[in-house]
Amino acid sequence: MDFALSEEQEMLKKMAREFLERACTESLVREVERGDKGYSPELWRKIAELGWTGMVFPEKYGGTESSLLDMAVLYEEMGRAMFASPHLSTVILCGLLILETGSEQQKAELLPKIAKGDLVLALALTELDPSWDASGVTTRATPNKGAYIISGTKLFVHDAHVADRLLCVTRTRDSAEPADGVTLFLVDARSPGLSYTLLKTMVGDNKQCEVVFDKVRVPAENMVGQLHKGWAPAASAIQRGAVMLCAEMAGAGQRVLELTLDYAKTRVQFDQPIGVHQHVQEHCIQLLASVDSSRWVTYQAAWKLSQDLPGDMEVAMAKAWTNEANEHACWRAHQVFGGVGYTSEIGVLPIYSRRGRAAQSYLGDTAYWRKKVAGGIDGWVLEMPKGKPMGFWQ
Amino acid sequence: MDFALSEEQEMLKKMAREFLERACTESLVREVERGDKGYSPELWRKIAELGWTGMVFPEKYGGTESSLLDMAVLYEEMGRAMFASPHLSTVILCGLLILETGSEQQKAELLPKIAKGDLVLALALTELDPSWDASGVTTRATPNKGAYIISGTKLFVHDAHVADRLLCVTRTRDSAEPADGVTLFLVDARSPGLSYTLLKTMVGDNKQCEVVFDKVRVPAENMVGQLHKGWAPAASAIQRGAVMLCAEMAGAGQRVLELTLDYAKTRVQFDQPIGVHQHVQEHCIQLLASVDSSRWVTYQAAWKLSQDLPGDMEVAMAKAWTNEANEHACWRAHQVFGGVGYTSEIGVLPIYSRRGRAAQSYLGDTAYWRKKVAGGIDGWVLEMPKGKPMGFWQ
Amino acid sequence: MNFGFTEGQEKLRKEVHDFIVNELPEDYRGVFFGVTPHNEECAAFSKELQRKAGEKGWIAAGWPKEYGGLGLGEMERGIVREELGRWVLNWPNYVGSEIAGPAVLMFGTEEQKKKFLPPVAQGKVQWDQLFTEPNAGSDEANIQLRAVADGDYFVFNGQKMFVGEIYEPDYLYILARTADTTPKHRGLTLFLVPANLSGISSRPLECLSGQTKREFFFDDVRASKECMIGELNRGFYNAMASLQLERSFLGNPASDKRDLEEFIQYCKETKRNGKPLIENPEVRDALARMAVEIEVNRLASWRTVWRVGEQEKMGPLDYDLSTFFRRTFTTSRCKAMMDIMGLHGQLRTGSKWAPLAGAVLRKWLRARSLHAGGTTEILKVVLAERSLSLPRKR
Amino acid sequence: MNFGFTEGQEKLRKEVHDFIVNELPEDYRGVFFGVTPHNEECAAFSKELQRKAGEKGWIAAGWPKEYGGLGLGEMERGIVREELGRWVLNWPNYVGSEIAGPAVLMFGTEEQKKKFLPPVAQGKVQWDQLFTEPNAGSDEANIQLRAVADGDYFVFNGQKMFVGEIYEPDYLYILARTADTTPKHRGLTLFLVPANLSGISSRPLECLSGQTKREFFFDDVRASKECMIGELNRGFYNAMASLQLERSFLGNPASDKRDLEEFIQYCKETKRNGKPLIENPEVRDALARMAVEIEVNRLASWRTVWRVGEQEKMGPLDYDLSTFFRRTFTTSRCKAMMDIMGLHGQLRTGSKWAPLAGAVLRKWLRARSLHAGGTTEILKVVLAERSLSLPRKR
Repeated sequence: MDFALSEEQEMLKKMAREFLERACTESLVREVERGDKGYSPELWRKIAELGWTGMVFPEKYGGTESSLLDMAVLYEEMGRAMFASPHLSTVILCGLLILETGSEQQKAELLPKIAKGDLVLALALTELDPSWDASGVTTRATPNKGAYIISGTKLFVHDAHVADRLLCVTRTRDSAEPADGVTLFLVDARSPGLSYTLLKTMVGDNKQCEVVFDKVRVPAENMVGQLHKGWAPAASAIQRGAVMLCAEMAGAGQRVLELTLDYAKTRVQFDQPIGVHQHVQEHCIQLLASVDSSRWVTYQAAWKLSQDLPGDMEVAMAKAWTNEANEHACWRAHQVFGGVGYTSEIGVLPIYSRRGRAAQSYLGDTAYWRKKVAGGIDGWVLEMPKGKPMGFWQ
Repeated sequence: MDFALSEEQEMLKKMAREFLERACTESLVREVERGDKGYSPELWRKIAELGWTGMVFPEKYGGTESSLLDMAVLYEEMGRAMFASPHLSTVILCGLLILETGSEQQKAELLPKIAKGDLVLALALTELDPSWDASGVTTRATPNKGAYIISGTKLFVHDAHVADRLLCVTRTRDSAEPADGVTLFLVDARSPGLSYTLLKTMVGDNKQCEVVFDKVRVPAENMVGQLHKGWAPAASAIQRGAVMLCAEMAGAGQRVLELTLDYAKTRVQFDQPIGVHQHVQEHCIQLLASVDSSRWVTYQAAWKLSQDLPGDMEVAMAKAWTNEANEHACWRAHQVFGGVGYTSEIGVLPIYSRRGRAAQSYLGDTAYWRKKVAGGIDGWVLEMPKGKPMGFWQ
Repeated sequence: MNFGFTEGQEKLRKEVHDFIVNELPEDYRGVFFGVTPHNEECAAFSKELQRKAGEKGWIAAGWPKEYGGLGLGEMERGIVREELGRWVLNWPNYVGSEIAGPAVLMFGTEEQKKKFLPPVAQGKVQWDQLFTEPNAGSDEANIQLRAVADGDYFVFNGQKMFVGEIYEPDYLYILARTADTTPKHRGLTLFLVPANLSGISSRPLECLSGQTKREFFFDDVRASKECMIGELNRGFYNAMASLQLERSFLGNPASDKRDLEEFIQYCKETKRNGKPLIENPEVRDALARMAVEIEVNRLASWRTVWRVGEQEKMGPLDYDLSTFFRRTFTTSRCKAMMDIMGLHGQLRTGSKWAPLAGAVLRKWLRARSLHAGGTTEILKVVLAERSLSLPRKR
Repeated sequence: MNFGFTEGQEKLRKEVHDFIVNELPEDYRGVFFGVTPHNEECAAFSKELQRKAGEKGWIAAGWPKEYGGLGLGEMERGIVREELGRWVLNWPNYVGSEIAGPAVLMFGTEEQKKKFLPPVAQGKVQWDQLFTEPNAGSDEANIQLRAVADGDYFVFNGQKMFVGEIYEPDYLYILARTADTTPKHRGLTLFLVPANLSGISSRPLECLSGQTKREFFFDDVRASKECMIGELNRGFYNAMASLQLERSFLGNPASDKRDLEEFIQYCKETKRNGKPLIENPEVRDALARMAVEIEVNRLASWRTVWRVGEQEKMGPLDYDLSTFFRRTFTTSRCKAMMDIMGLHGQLRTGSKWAPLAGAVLRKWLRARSLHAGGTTEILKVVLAERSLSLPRKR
């Protein structure tokens, strides 16, 4: 057990903190929120130069083989800085999926571009009745003369409107087991038959789209992984993405805690800082507890995935817990800030609040992951001692 | 809307308060807890003399036609005083059921005896897989030569060991609709084939039994109400009993609130009464809120039943809410009392705590009644306005 | 006790109900109860509705007839407010009828009453409340906006914040500093000044929920001495005395119920994982919990209204839990609704996929700050010290 | 970061695990972790187990070898405690190994260490802690039991309360008043006196959960001056310094997990309404929530243990959330388990129908008072003031 970051991770954290504090200012965050893209292409270019878009890939694809744990460190800082970008979509969700499942040709073509910041990808997964399980995939891909024809509607697709390609999760076969018959395709974002509508959500950045596939033709070689066997890699991608969202929420929570403590210590009412009151202290303690606990469940999950250890339970617990902790943390902060925290123009709490809620529902909400935890529990076996019975309980 | 008790109710309350403070002392309560009966026969005799065992019946059966609302006033005081007796079993559950459903002969024979305090009844309803719905009734009553033979096991039967007769809920027919085929019988408590085992529960009073019916023969004229149609009256009895339990919990909660406030004001630590601290004040406020709200939902339900108005939803809400409020109130009190409230010998909080938990699970726990509320919600219809559309939402 | 209403009360309820049902547009949803999107058409409609209600006398139904009211009692006023709430409605000039008007009624001169009150009662004017300042939030006595007597005038200088949503108020209800005193409460005075005086400027403050609050600036604003309401330097006490009733607001549980009804309709119509949400046991349990909480709050609110009406007999209001319940329940209810909506919950008004036109999202955002009338923490201090007589820290 | 254990640590864990599995009786459940029923056979068994563990050196594994320990580090000690906790086990002489022993180690003379520590480490003695008094609960400094120097002796007079469950302690670890000072903390001293001195008497105090605490009376008890631990009048500070580690107790999440495992087994084996409890979606959700909370607390506890081990590098412990989590989660978990058990929940040990031999009921009763080591309110003050540096009220 070691709860400290490695020296390299500390450096990465420090570098990311300094860079984002300088580059991702509150005014930029607000500008991105108001804009159409959901991110700043200039900043995207800069983080690519810093290596953030490729570091998680092997060297031959332009990366440095950073671990998911390293990425969690980075995502904590991005969450803290309210940094919005297609990094999750491009690198974590699609990039790592391609690395894991794609053909050598796909990897060689796409990963270096991602690493250089030249390619934006989006994962087209959820639909009108959104689900993070295979049963939710109804968008059809039908074989047709060496190609596949995709038809269906995807909803809540992050970054689709700025993506170069979509990684589309389709159904190619009906079967009793929903995971059987799911296939992944890389779709050129400018393919005929594809249309995008930006969704009006509570968050200005992290843009999401409705994407309609109307008989979109995709060459068969654009299939990622095997026919009908696409769900397992998609599920792995969801896991990795969920852990990164946890790290983002934990980093955001840490900043919210700092802001709240600062306000509690400096805001004077009734001639004293409001932090002297136990009611306010209670809010601060709950905030600390929420934020601190989120970090450890998150890091444990990231560590498990980094080590290739079985981590289904740890990931499920991390997202289930961090979702709730994030909601709780933001609510506690709002109680301390009162009207001041409610005003969008003063301070950043409202931004954390809205972004937090969006992150909670993305890649599995609490109910979803808690069901996974319950599924894990089903397999628990009760070990019993072996000594001779003594009849304590008669 | 009128939240005040009537003059008569105020008198009843005052009288009950004074009597119980005098007669139902803490030492008597502890004695009853240690004893086998679960109540004090002397005190039972006295409350019969005061009319409490019959007042809810019509005059011709020895009562004064008090309403269920009046009884709620009385139960609040009984809860406050930690008074334990077979009143709920005898008068509210069985007595009123017989009044509502019994033959004239049954009423004329039994109700005056109940009113005089000469007869104790117990409701044998729940079984090994306990349920407050008709589906839980599997104990069989089979017709046999002008009689019925009852076989089965009843669990958690309050006061069975001291009852003169049991009102047994049996199944006489299997049918798709579980409520169809339930029949009620009055069974002499000394019938051959009947056996009792006292259950070891956390409450010393309000004794509960396992009652085994091993081919117990009951004359057909002991049937209460109609063959196969016994569930509706049983369900009404559960409703009435549930509301009385709510009143008991509300009264107990009121006393717990008073004790806690008193302790918070007088217990000095760090040279100040502990009640100066907002952490302690929070506990007290939550206590007030729990107790006060319990009273009004309870009285509303009792009022509905008293007025013969449809009250399914109000009863369900009252028990669902009061169960949780009682648990919460006792827990808050324990937080204020600390170690002192944990010691069974010092003060009465532990007694309220244990009795409260037992009352919460009796006659329908929170999950059960919340399901009833959800059932009520299914019938809600959304009324829409009739003016001309204006398109505010485009 | 009586949990019903008199025939006259039911008649009044039906009148108000029918009026609203017929006036409100079919496509209405939660108009201008602080959750309306900004929309001039909507604002104009609500003013017109207020004027029509003014003709009926329902705006200030409790005021004496000579000032435009109907002289109705507390219960009847409660019924009017409840019927408004049933449609998530409120009069735009809530400040006039519920906050400042009562202060004029209690402390104004006869001339002031005759001048100011009838237009309010007739629904012809809009008032705004200007109490809060950057350094006077929960600590209202810390007000620094100055009013200095100068001949026949008062001269105002300073700033006010978090002022409600009225676009073009006619009068401003101001608490201003008129003397430097210890304690600070003793140097404040109430004013009602025309909003169009020279030197008054304002700017909008965007809020988390998309609502707009305003900031007001006073730069040598001269207002005639007649604008002073009540005695000089008694403003804090008079404001408190006249505000008491705002704390219990029957409209809230009624509008909460309406929200719940709409949400239940949504759950009946919406399928998730191929099954209507309403059939999901966890959703059912959550809905039942909400229904119970709303009923608890309804009773607490009516209890307060009733108790206020009994003040002559029973002395000043002992406690009011309705605000406490509203804040507690609203937070958990909004969160639970957001959880049930999942990914769709983040969609806001204007999106074709937004559940209930984004109304729940707006409520959830609003619930981040339930502070109108003082923070929850201050409310708890009042409950602890005044209602429960707990000691104060030395 | 590393969330695993070294090979050596895993080996130690297995040794402890195997020892316990082989020693514990088959029909064991939660022996003597404060939830054991009173039972001499059980007490004798636990003492014998302690002695055997003492032979292995695991009782005080962290102490230097010369005093009977193994000189193990924080992490290894944590592993031993976790393995104990996995079986809901604790050594009877917890006071000796975890509370008083460390004080002797830190502040005792060399003679005292040599005399007192080895028997503790070998599991041969039982110590009791006597700190709390009727007027010194959370306000520990308010202690009034006096120790007056008289030649080579101290003479003790006064009373102690809420002393643990050891029937025949060998030594008593006492905090006593040796001077009247302001602040009160400056006049207290630590002692370790033989329990068999003349003038010491005790009587049992029955507790809510059926546990027994004891009250001790000192009537002119004379103890040799060598019984003083540490400096005169420094007792309060020394006790605090040596207690720090009790706050983080790795046994708790491990034993919580064992409880949950047993409860899950119960849910798999028990049918309600004809269906196994484990198939009820609401039960599944509740179990998943518990599993997540226990994991959160496990990580918080390990984080504290790790952080204590890093003190040389990183300075004193910054915060510890494990106690906070334990108290928060235990209350809700026990309530949820009781809710799931329904009517059966009230059955206690000895009833054939009692789920898990009444273990959950005992836990729930115990959870009414989670106060060992100071109330939760005090804990929060410490977190607010020390960990978060929030200001103190003037």
